[in-house]
Amino acid sequence: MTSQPVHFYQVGSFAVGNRLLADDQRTVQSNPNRANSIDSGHRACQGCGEALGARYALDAAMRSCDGQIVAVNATGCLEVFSTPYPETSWRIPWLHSLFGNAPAVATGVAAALRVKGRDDVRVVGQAGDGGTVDIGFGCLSGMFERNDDVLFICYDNEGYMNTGVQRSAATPPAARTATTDVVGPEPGNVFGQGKDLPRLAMAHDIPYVATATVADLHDLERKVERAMAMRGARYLHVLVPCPLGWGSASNETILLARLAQETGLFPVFEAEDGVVTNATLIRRRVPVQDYLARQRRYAHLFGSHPRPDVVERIQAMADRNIERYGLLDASDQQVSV
Amino acid sequence: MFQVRIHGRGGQGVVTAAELLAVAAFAEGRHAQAFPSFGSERTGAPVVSYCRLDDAPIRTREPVMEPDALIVQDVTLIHQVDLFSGLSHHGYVLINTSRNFSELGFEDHFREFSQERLLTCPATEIALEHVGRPLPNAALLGGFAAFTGEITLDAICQAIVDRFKGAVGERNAAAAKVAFEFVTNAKEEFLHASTN
Amino acid sequence: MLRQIEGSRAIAETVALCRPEVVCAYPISPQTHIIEAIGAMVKAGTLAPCEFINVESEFAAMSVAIGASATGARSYTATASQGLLYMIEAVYNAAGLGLPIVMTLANRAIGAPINIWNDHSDAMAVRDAGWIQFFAETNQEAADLHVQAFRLAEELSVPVMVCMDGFILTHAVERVDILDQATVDSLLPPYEPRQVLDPADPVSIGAMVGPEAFEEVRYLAHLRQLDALVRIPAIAEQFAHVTGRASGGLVNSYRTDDAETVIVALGSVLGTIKDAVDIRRELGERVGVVGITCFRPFPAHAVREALRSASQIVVLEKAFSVGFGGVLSTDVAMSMHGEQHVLRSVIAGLGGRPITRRSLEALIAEAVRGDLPALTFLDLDHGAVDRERTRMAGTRRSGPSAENLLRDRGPVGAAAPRTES
Amino acid sequence: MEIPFAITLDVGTSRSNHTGSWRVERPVYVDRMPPCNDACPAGENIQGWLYHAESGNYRRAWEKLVEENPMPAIMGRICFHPCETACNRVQVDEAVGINAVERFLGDLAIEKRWSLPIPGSDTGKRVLVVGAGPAGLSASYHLRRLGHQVKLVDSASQLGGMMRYGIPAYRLPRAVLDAEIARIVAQGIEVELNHVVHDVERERVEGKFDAVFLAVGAQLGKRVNIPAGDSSRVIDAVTFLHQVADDDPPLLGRRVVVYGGGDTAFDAARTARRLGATDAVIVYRRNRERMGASGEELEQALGEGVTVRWLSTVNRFEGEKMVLEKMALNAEGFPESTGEFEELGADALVLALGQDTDLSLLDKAPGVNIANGVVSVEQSMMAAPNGIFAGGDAVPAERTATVAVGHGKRAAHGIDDFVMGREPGVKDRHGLATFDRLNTWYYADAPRQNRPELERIRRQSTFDEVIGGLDEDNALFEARRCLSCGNCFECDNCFGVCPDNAVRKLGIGERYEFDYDFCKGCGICVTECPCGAIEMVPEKI
Repeated sequence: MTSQPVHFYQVGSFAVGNRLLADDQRTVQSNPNRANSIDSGHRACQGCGEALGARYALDAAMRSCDGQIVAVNATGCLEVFSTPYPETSWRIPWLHSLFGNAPAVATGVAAALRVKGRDDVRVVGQAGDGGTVDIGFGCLSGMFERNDDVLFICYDNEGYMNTGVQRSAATPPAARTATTDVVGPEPGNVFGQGKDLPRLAMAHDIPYVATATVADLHDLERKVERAMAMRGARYLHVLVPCPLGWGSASNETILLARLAQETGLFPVFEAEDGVVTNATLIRRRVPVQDYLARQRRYAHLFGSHPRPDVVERIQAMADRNIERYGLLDASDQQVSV
Repeated sequence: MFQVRIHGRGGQGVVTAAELLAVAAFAEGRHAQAFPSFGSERTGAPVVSYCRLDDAPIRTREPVMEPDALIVQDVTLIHQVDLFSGLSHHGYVLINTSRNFSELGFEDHFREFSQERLLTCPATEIALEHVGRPLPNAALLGGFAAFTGEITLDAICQAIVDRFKGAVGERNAAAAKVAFEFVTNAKEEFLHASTN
Repeated sequence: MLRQIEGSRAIAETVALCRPEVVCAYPISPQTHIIEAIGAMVKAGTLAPCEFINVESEFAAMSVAIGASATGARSYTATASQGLLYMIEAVYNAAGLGLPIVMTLANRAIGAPINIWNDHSDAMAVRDAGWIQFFAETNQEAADLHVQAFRLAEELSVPVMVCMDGFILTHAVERVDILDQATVDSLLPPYEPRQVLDPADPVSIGAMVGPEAFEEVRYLAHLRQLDALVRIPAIAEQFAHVTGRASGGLVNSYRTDDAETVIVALGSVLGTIKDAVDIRRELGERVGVVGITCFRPFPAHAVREALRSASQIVVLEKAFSVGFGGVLSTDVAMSMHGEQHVLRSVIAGLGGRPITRRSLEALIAEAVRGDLPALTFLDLDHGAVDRERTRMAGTRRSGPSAENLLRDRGPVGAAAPRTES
Repeated sequence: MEIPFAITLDVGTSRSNHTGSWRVERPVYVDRMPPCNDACPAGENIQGWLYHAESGNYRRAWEKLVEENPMPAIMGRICFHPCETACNRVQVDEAVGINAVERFLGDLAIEKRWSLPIPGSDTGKRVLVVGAGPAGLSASYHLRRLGHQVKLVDSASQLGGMMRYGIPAYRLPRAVLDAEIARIVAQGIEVELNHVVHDVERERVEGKFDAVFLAVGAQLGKRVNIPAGDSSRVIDAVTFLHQVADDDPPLLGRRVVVYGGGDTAFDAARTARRLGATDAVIVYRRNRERMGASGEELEQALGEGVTVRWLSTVNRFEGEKMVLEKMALNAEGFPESTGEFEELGADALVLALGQDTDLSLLDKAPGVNIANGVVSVEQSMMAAPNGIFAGGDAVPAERTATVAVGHGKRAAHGIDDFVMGREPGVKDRHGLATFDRLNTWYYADAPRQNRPELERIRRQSTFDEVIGGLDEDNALFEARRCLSCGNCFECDNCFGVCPDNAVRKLGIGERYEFDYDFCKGCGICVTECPCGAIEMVPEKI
């Protein structure tokens, strides 16, 4: 083994911080003076992936534009748990209008800033998967199509968690929700439906589309930074596990996000001008059942009446993603660090 | 108040005709009100427009129910639309056609009407010759000026050239003038014939 | 400058004089000419700085306006009918957030059956949304109201809707005096927002407010609307002072001084009613007209004062609450509570049905005779209705009523209006 | 700005909502015993010194290292590194090369002439250390650090004990040995060589020592009764290696048989090769799996041309003929005779069958308990209540230099307590940082950097050092492979992954603290802590 250049430190590139890195190479989250765009005291559930994802993304955005940010928020968990009168958790200018219109409101904010010559102030729109792939999709597509100068972030927890865990177009097959009960020959959500929003976003040929998870902060922050370095419509789709809706342990939020990626079920990639430019390789591939079995929403696939056939279909989805995005490095299983 | 109703089809400039007439009247210091009654906004669909001319402010917003003058840009509408509804026996009727009333088979219907207020004018032919397109509205306005005396040819022509810049305006104004001459001649012929 | 101009064009030019910074547009008849004209001005650079945004729906249009307004930009949009309903969630939201957006509503019926022509169903559908709603009688007034609307909206942080009858006004070419820039500037100072999204002074706008404060929030909105009842006449007065022209205000009375029967209405139909009233006056009937310019907030006091001397009030409206009757009538009745009046509702002009002077004359005559029932539908074709009801009683699968009625009637188009016999 | 009532809110006001009340469990930071430290016989804080080496602060790393063990350059060569066997990283890829980094630091210290810490202020207490091997040197060093006066005596002519007389120079170059010993002696130790202690009690009393540490080692090679002809050359390995170390190697001939299976047997065989033996054959009665020496040593020996006869015993040695008996392992794994014999040509037989300790110097010492040829000691290494302590090969334990170093340290502290009249302190030992507590996802993939080996040809004829050192890049890389099992190394994960911002970062070296006003007790920080330094404990409700 020839010696390789030393550019990893103790825990390599994956932990939040690294005492051995120069300040400007550290994550935003490792900085004690980070913006904490969403502050303590919010009413998110224990182990909320969305609260975490929002802080990750917004703090990174804040750093990349020197704190000159306005955020627009769709209705949903994030909105409800962050701003119940008389308290708000936001430390940034923040506007909530409706469930389905956040992309358009963000367009309006961007237009107002442009007309006032405030090019230094950047606009971030954010919504859950319901507000993005379902009710907000019309406005989002319009915003994309006009290439408005908005970074739109979807915090995808794969369902309508705010209203009590109902199915959205981002709910994966076989998952139990309050509206996809575990009855009938195809228990849980059905196969073959739903929307792959990152690909729909790419179809608009917008400058930047990326996916990320709360399990890989470095990747997420890098993507936010990349997006913030561009103008026009940009889309970031962040997987944020929901302990409530997924029936998972509150401490496993990040673990599940990681497994979603490492199984291939949630491909992590980025695309510019409609073309995939980079996919994050799977480091330690795991079979989907390792991911599924940790979540009560899939409990019906295991237990006393196991459904290996369904697990196999889900595995096939993961395999398809792996093939589509080239998530395994064939020549070298090692990931560059 | 002098009320005009213009019938035609989408694409024939029916609405524009009413507007031009209103603008021309405004230029002459009169009050005017032009407005359309649309069907679906498609080429070929029947369209009606209205124009009221008055020396006092116009308050009413009802459609022109009892026109003092009727301009028919497309006589084939007779099969679809009650073209002559509300028209008094003293009303003006100006029809865009190269035929006359009897050739159109309208003689019986207008037997009780003031015959000197019934005229046809080959506006489409004039338009084709002077504008190059089958848009009869400008020519008919020229004819209307000569026919009713409610507006001057100059005002019509000015409204046309203001609305349509350059050669298009000039050509339409020319068509209006030709139609004005045509109608003036037709009126004289009628007078000549009736005095004989 | 006095011009013979299409109503939509007059609105577009007046709005441009108000220096809007963000204009969002989604086309719907009969609003299109307004936004087309503004779009052309922005593109040509004659209206600048201004962002003109072609959105993908009315919902987005109002949403863009919300975002822009919350960021401190003077924001404008226009819509009609289905478009207003499609954006209704955002319409409520704009008012709830206290954003001074100005919107032109080119009044149009609401389907089904789909109908592009004028009535007031759209405006009535959002009367409780928290917007100030003006109704213009003429294009002159419509244009003037837009200047006053921006002024009022920004003073009070309340959105304002200027309603003008679709086609009847928007597409009518008539005499309008378009103000000059200096005059508009003197009436409309730059927008100073009450709240704004600013990284230098961050706030969270749009909090979730529970039972502990929601009623207070709503009540405060109500108080702002009551403030508007004071500010609207004041602004109209200032407007008159600067321009020499009376426009806007709360209500307008016509020949009501000795009137026993007073007709109350909104919008452009007031002109036709006035013509009819003049004719009936010549026949010795003591009739008058009260036009309501400001429908929301409802100027109950002004209405009461205007109608005090009348013994019979006939509310003629282009909308109605199916299953009950007049919408405006209800408000007028509330305003007249405790007074001894005969109140009659007349529903007219739905879906663009022409309201003719002749029909109005007949209506007045009937009212003066005391023969008018509590609720009347002007020029309703009872025969057609009866035939359809017979059909429905006769066969279960009678088909769609609208199409049945059309078939009964034979071919129609934008033909000559029928003269009612 | 004057914001509208209720709908618009001032930023950050949610901090008045103390969500900590939701919690049923609370995270707490813990320190746990890393397996390397746990396994180190010398009690080194391996993780502690690796921590400094990771940032390239080798001086600080070395200083941290020599707090426990003053001979890193030596240990970095001869230690059989149980730390690496215990290392959790084995379960990720390969163990961290602790031994190699230790050597790198030790060599660097010699090169840079770094000094050991200044001895403690004088307590006026005197301690006699008998035996200058790893245990005696270690004890002397620690006693000096504790401020005691030390007299170190040894029967040999040079310091080092078995490190000098038992371990061949190709494994431990003498320059390295001398340098590290000299550095210890320079701490102010009175040395007396060629001094044989016959009666320790007498020397203690006469020398007015407050305590004595016996570290006499196991210098006597064990002998077994093998029929041998008069002309047959038979020598025990201890003597053989000692003579080689004294530069006076015995003549063994071309064909040397070494009997035994421990490290010493291999040392002897490999030494014989270097002295010119063409055949160096190890005869061992068990098989490879049951061999005492390390696999590493076997591989190196085989690489140098040493051969091994497994499952064989020396039956007799007559002239140039050696008769071996084949053995078989029984069900319990013990070798049993098979009655099958074979012959082997041999010029000499070296016996490497273990060593005994000469404890005659304790004959007159009161209160000392000797069993099975070694001195019984307490936890503090005390052998007798009058202040006699013992350690190294002379007490019951594994006989390695590293163990001896550990004994020396422990005895020094025991002696310190004794001479200062303190009750021996009881040290709390943290729970072990086991692999299952780690979240290894956060550690970058990083293959182990191995040390270079000397070319084979030079290994067969010279006593040049076989195993080279790591260069700085590799040593740094290797240090950074440490997972810091069980102890916070300030990776900021807890600070970053908390959805409630309920972790406060206290600054470099100060670690973190939980803000229990807001911590909802989700436990993500515990799951995502790479090194397992947080755990959840139930709230008292």
